[in-house]
Amino acid sequence: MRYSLFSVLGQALRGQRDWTPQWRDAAPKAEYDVIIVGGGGHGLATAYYLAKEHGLTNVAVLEKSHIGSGNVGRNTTIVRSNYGLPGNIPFYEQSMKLWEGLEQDINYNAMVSQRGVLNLYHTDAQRDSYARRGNAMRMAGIDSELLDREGVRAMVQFIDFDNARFPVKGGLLQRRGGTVRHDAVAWGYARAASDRGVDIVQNCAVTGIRRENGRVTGVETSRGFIGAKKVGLSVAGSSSLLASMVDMRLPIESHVLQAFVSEGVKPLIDCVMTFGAGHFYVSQSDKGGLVFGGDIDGYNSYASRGNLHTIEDVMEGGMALWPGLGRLRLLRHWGGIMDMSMDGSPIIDRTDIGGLYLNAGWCYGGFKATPAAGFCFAHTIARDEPHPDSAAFRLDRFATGHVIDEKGMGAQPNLH
Amino acid sequence: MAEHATLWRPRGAWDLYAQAGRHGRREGPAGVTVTPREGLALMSVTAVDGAEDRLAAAIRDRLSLSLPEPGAALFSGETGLIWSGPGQWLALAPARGDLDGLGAAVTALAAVADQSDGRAVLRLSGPDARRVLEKGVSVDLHPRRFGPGRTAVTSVAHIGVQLWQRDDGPTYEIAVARSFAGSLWSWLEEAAAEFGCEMRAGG
Amino acid sequence: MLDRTPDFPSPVREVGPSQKFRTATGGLIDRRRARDFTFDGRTLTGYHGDTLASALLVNGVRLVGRSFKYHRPRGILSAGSEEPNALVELRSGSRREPNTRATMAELYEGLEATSQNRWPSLSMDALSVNALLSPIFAAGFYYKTFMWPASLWEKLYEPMIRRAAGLGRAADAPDPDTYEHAHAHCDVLVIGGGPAGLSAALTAGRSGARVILVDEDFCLGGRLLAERREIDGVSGPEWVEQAVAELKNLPEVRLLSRTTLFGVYDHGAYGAVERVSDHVAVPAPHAPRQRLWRIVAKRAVLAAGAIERPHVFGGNDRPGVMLAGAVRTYLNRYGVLPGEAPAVFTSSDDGWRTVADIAAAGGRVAAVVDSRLDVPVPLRRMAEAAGAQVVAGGQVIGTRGHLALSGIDVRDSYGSTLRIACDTLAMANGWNPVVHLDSHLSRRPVWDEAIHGFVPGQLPTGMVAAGAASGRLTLSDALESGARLGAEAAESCDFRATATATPRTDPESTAHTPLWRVAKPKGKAFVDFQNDVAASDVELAHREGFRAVELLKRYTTLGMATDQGKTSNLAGLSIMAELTGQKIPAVGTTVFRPPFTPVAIGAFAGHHRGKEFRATRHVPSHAWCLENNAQFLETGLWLRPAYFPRAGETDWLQTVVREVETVRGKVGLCDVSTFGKIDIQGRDALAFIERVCANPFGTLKVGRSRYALLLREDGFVLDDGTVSRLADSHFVMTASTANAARVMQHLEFCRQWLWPALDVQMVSVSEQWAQYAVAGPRARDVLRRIVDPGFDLSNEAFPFLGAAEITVGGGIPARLFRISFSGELAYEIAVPAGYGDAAWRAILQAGLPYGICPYGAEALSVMRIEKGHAAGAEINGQTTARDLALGGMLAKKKDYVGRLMKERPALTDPDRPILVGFRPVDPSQRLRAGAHFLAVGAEPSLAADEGTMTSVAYSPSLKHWIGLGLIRRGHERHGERVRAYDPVRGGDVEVEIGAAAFVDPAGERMHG
Amino acid sequence: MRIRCPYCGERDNGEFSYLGDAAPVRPDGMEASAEAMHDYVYLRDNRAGEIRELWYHGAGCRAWLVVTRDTRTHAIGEVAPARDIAKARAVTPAGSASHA
Repeated sequence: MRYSLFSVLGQALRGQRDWTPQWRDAAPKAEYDVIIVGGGGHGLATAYYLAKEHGLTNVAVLEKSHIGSGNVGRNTTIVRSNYGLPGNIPFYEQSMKLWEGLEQDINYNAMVSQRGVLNLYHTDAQRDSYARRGNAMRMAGIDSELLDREGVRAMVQFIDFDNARFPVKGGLLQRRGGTVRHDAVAWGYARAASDRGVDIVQNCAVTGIRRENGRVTGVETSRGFIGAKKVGLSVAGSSSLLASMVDMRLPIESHVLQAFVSEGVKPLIDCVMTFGAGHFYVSQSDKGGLVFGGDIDGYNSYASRGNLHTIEDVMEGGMALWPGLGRLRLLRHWGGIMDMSMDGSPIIDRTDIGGLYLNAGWCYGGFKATPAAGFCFAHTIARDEPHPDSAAFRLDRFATGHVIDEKGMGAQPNLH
Repeated sequence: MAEHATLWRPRGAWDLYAQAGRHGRREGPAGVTVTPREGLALMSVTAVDGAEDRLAAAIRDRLSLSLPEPGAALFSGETGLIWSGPGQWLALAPARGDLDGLGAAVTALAAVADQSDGRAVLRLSGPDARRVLEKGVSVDLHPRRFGPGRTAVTSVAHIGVQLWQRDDGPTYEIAVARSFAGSLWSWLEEAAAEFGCEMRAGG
Repeated sequence: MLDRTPDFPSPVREVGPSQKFRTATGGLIDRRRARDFTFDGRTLTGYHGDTLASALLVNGVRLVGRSFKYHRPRGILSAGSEEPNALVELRSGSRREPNTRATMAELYEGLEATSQNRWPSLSMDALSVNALLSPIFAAGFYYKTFMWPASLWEKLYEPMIRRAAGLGRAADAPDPDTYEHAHAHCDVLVIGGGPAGLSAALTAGRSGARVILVDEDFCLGGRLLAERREIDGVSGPEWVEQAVAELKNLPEVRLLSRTTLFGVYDHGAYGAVERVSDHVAVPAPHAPRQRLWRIVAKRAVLAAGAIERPHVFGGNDRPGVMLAGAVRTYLNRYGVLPGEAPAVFTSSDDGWRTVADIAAAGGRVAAVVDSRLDVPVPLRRMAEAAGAQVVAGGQVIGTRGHLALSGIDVRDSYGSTLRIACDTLAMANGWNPVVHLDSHLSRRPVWDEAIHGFVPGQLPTGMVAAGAASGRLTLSDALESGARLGAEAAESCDFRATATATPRTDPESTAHTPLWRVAKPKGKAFVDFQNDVAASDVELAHREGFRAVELLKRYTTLGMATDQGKTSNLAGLSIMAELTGQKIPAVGTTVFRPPFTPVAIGAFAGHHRGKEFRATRHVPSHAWCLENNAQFLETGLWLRPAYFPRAGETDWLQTVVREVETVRGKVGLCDVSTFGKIDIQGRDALAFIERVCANPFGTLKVGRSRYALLLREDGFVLDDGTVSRLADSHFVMTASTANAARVMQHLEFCRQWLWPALDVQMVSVSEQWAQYAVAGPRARDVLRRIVDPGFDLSNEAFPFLGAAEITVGGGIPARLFRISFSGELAYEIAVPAGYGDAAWRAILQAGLPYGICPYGAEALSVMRIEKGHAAGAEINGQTTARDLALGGMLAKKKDYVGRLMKERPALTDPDRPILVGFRPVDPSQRLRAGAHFLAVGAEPSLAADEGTMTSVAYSPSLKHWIGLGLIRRGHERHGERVRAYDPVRGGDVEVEIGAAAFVDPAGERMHG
Repeated sequence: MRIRCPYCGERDNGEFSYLGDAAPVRPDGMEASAEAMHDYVYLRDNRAGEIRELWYHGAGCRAWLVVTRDTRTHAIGEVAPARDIAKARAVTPAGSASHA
């Protein structure tokens, strides 16, 4: 049923009786043109754009659990396109543009909220490197503003300007950045893809990838073999495990990143704000909880939980920046498994195996990329060539040296 | 040169931060007594691979101490040898210059480097000394696990420290890189406040 | 049993006013100490030992808050930390604590509480109109609407939703209280101080094991304080008192009450928060508000008890509807009568205890509704004796009243509806073991058919569960399992422990037939009270395909409120199980995340806030700098003097220009102690340095220094510094201030892991030496007055890049290096850091005749830019040696870290930006770092981007701004003009490319 | 997480910094190929299960350690000084060199 004022009010009067499942919980068919492994945000978006942009509807999304059970439902909901390197800039801006039209496109309110993303700086050197990034954005036609201290004060009066260990000197602001209701992205894409004929197959774990003559022919799953002409892997933290099924080693490590939410309170902060002298970033959800995060725990992990040391580090950053947080309470913290790549940037590419495609290496930034990752991955699969916006995200860039290292930390995933 | 001689006096590592006198709770006896240990001779001793036995002999000759095992600190009077890492020790003596010649005594057996000015050292004693340290030190300081003659390299309030226990009073000594002295003191002053803290003049 | 920690001074007052519902005697409150408090501005009185909740109830206050979505009136459901409804703002101003559970807030004199999420007042809440619109506001409603037109989301819909959402208001100023951390280690950690926990602590503690017992309550005893029970002939509270007294006498037992064990982490690490001062108005002097404990335990006994389940029926959220166990807690522990006409709705035998307790207190019971048809005859007789109407096989289907309960609608076993007047309804629907903590390490609980609930599954290593937390719900089981498991835990830590004989307890029944939800309720039947999730929302989620438990939770927000679903998760699961025709465990379990109950963010941060967020490192000249009005800047943790303004100087640039001119014309002194200094010794020290540095060192002689370039293994530049050879096998390497720790770690990696066979001894001596640059044409003259006689400072004896161990001040060991960052004749002199202050003053005094001035990091930076030296802005982890125009020094005949990877095609592409100098074509124009280069006349675009300006300075030597930057093929383009485009600061300056070295490119000065 | 440093005893993981999988061995010397170096620097097995990994006890004794840890459960097995393991590794080629 299409969502409209009419249908919503109508159902209110009818006790919400006529709503039907938002997506078909399909049983797998014997064969598909394309199988997307991974029913997270990226996988569902890929399926949607395969159907919408490329007319491919004989498509299945295979999910080992239920859709949206991975990072799309565990992140801190931030979207932005404030990158500084040419390999990243057009891709994330494409993503931002897709966010801006998403709800009308898929008829689902994912609460895309362009409340602004403010990166604070604390030294002259940091200001200049933010300016460098802001200028790169402006040259690509993306909004960005360099604020001085007074400019920041006008936006966020409550942070510590006066007694801080690292006083705030200003910030880089992208007003078009903001937040999106994360779960709704998965649900909305699932519904829209399902409406276009895509099979969404839950509780279907891929256990092997079958090849013949250097080409994929399908996947072994917990629900039997499923044939496919093309297979796209979109499994975030599990990428290396899937790749190992075809004897591929990836420039990726899986790390745990924790996220945090406070008890709900009346509106406190209107934008997304990042601390430039510690690991802390924060926004407030529509429900009133402060959603915040910091650095990854720093060690390889497939257990979606972290340890106390990192939690304290994040809270210290929070208190240093915003001393009024002291009496607010942490409600919940959890961990997700991040596919940390060797240069901190993602991979959307073909592989050496015919018909096998890879979408991975998103580090802790995959959520904001969801629409463009789906869009570009769908293009790569359908056309068998990279989309211009994701052309830099090649798997062979580590061999050629075309690394995209925004932080300049080198081949050390836990430092990105 | 003579007119300059008066200028060349060393400055205590704690001078700028820790004022002598009572800090925190004023009522009753102080729970913690803190004494800055100024003017110590400190030297790091790093063994040459395979020369540990000969180094131990040379050290025994020079300092009358054997080489402590990991986690141990041995003292003979006020002169000590404190394990500080695999194959590495911190030699300590009460006065600057006391360890002069140690390098020559262990030539080819160990690399030595003067650290007399690199570390700022405090002595902590009093009935609540352990409770104060437990606020910052994550190592178990219970007498069953840590006592006189034990040392730990660890951190307090994000500051790297080396800690060792002198007696079961208990008396502890804590060494911190000199540039961090001010920050360590501000942690200590806050942690000790509820017990009352007596800061002695340097010694 | 009341806490014996000193109460904050307050007057002892015998009797307060009102307290209408207080029992005549009994309870664990101190009737001699009255406590005045305010709720929504109204002054009320309770006693010491009350919670805010018991004090409100005793004064007849039922309506405490408004619900999250529908703003329905809500009261007090529970008597513990599971409370979903009675959340208040406690205290005010900078100490305001929103969402505080009234059930956990200890009453103190002057306590100030305010209801939240209502406007203009609690009883007249405008947004209660939402309740009328509830047919629209079903689960997931937001996802289907507010899309037309799209532009109105941020402007209208979202601000409206945000204002309505949230609960309390956060404090409006920085938190004035302090927090601290503490570490504790033990053999046995006991979580929970009820009968099981106390028994465990006793047996473990008696063995001599180190025991820590934590309990979130301010009194130990758990449900023994709340029930009328006997143990070995004494009352529950008396037994607790004896146990606590014994535990307090065991030297290795630490009791932490008011302490919530909030998280279980890997390998026996636990987080707990102690509310040190929350029971007083303001923390005592020198006391923190809260203390965060990091506990490391070899074994843990989880004795956290169980939480009672509500029934799901129409209007079950009406103020006055309470958990039966809570009703007994208020009655027995706090001496609070459950209204004037209480009724009981039970599905278990223990619900009937409520009737017995009310009767014992002299109260009357209006009715008992038991959903089971077969009610034991003695229970029925007991209730009838208390005046109760008994309805067996009945169900409460709806409630009456507006802001408080006035009656219930009961469907009896024949299907008829009865109306019963009552002002309290006690619900008893069985108990859920507290399985939260054991699921923090991703362990899933398992279904136990005997108690119709989840019990711990495989527990984290070293943890066992005792008593109700393990699903053993009787008191005798709690005492037995606690004592046994406490003893076993101690035994496994090598102590000899014995579990004593289990004490005798009065008989009890756990018979229970759960009633997951009432059929055909009248009105909304709530599952999750706080988030306003009703049974109908679970049905809708089912209808729309959100059937997996995580999807159900996220779509409806079930279990996501501040109580984390402690009273609601199982009810939600059971309804989904019914709808999908599955058994409850087949639907799944939600993973409980830490913390167990919400923890103040300030407690996690502890000492580390404000200026103490991170340590501050001071340079050896810091005291002098403070005395002389130095302005500082941050580099990592270091506070470095940036410049030294003099009287009459009005802006920083004026000062910096004067400092640079003094160095270039006379002599200056700069504290460069912040550089890392690594002492490297050993037979293979030189071989080691060759492998970690990209430039050759084979020819470095004793007494000489050389520039050192370190790469990462991926071929990019890691850092640069110098290596000086002090003796044949003794070197000292410097690293930049920002990278010192990382370089040390890297070198240790190379020494220990890559090339362990090399004979190298390495130690940081960064802190041992104060190191000062003495730079300028008169530097040698100044140093002649500092260096002890006998050392020849002449250019011939100690040329550029010389290094020597010398003495100063009459025998103080020192090191002298002839290295120059400024491009002038310069030395760096290192003295033991204790003499750093003295040396600084001595050099300034010695330099007086030559016009010396101290200069800071800003002037140092200006001079290095004038000289074209790369620093942090250029060595940013994205640049290669070739990019920095240092390609020529790369060694060709040795292996070193980064050798191979730097040759990758993209890294040797001649089109890569390379370091050159820039000057404004119009010399009056200012340059800014961060600007991008564009061809003159080009439209700004990514494709047109040719590189970036990395560092800029006003050059006092050239009298205009200069810059360093990386631009494509820059070395081939000297003389060419490009734009330095800086739209974020409105800059667009035409600049000319030139050599990076602006001053003395031949380096004659520093060699002089 | 608690890591048993063979020198310092059990410490909180906050005292350590992490490098990653200890399996890749640096291709040393002038003969090493760029391809082998690429694999060493960039490619990882990233196994879900027990792996041997490098940790640095930076806030303690400054020893590099090889920690055997399960990436699914965080359970830690053996912890050994990296230098000892590296020396044993170095002995293998040296052993063959002893014939020369």
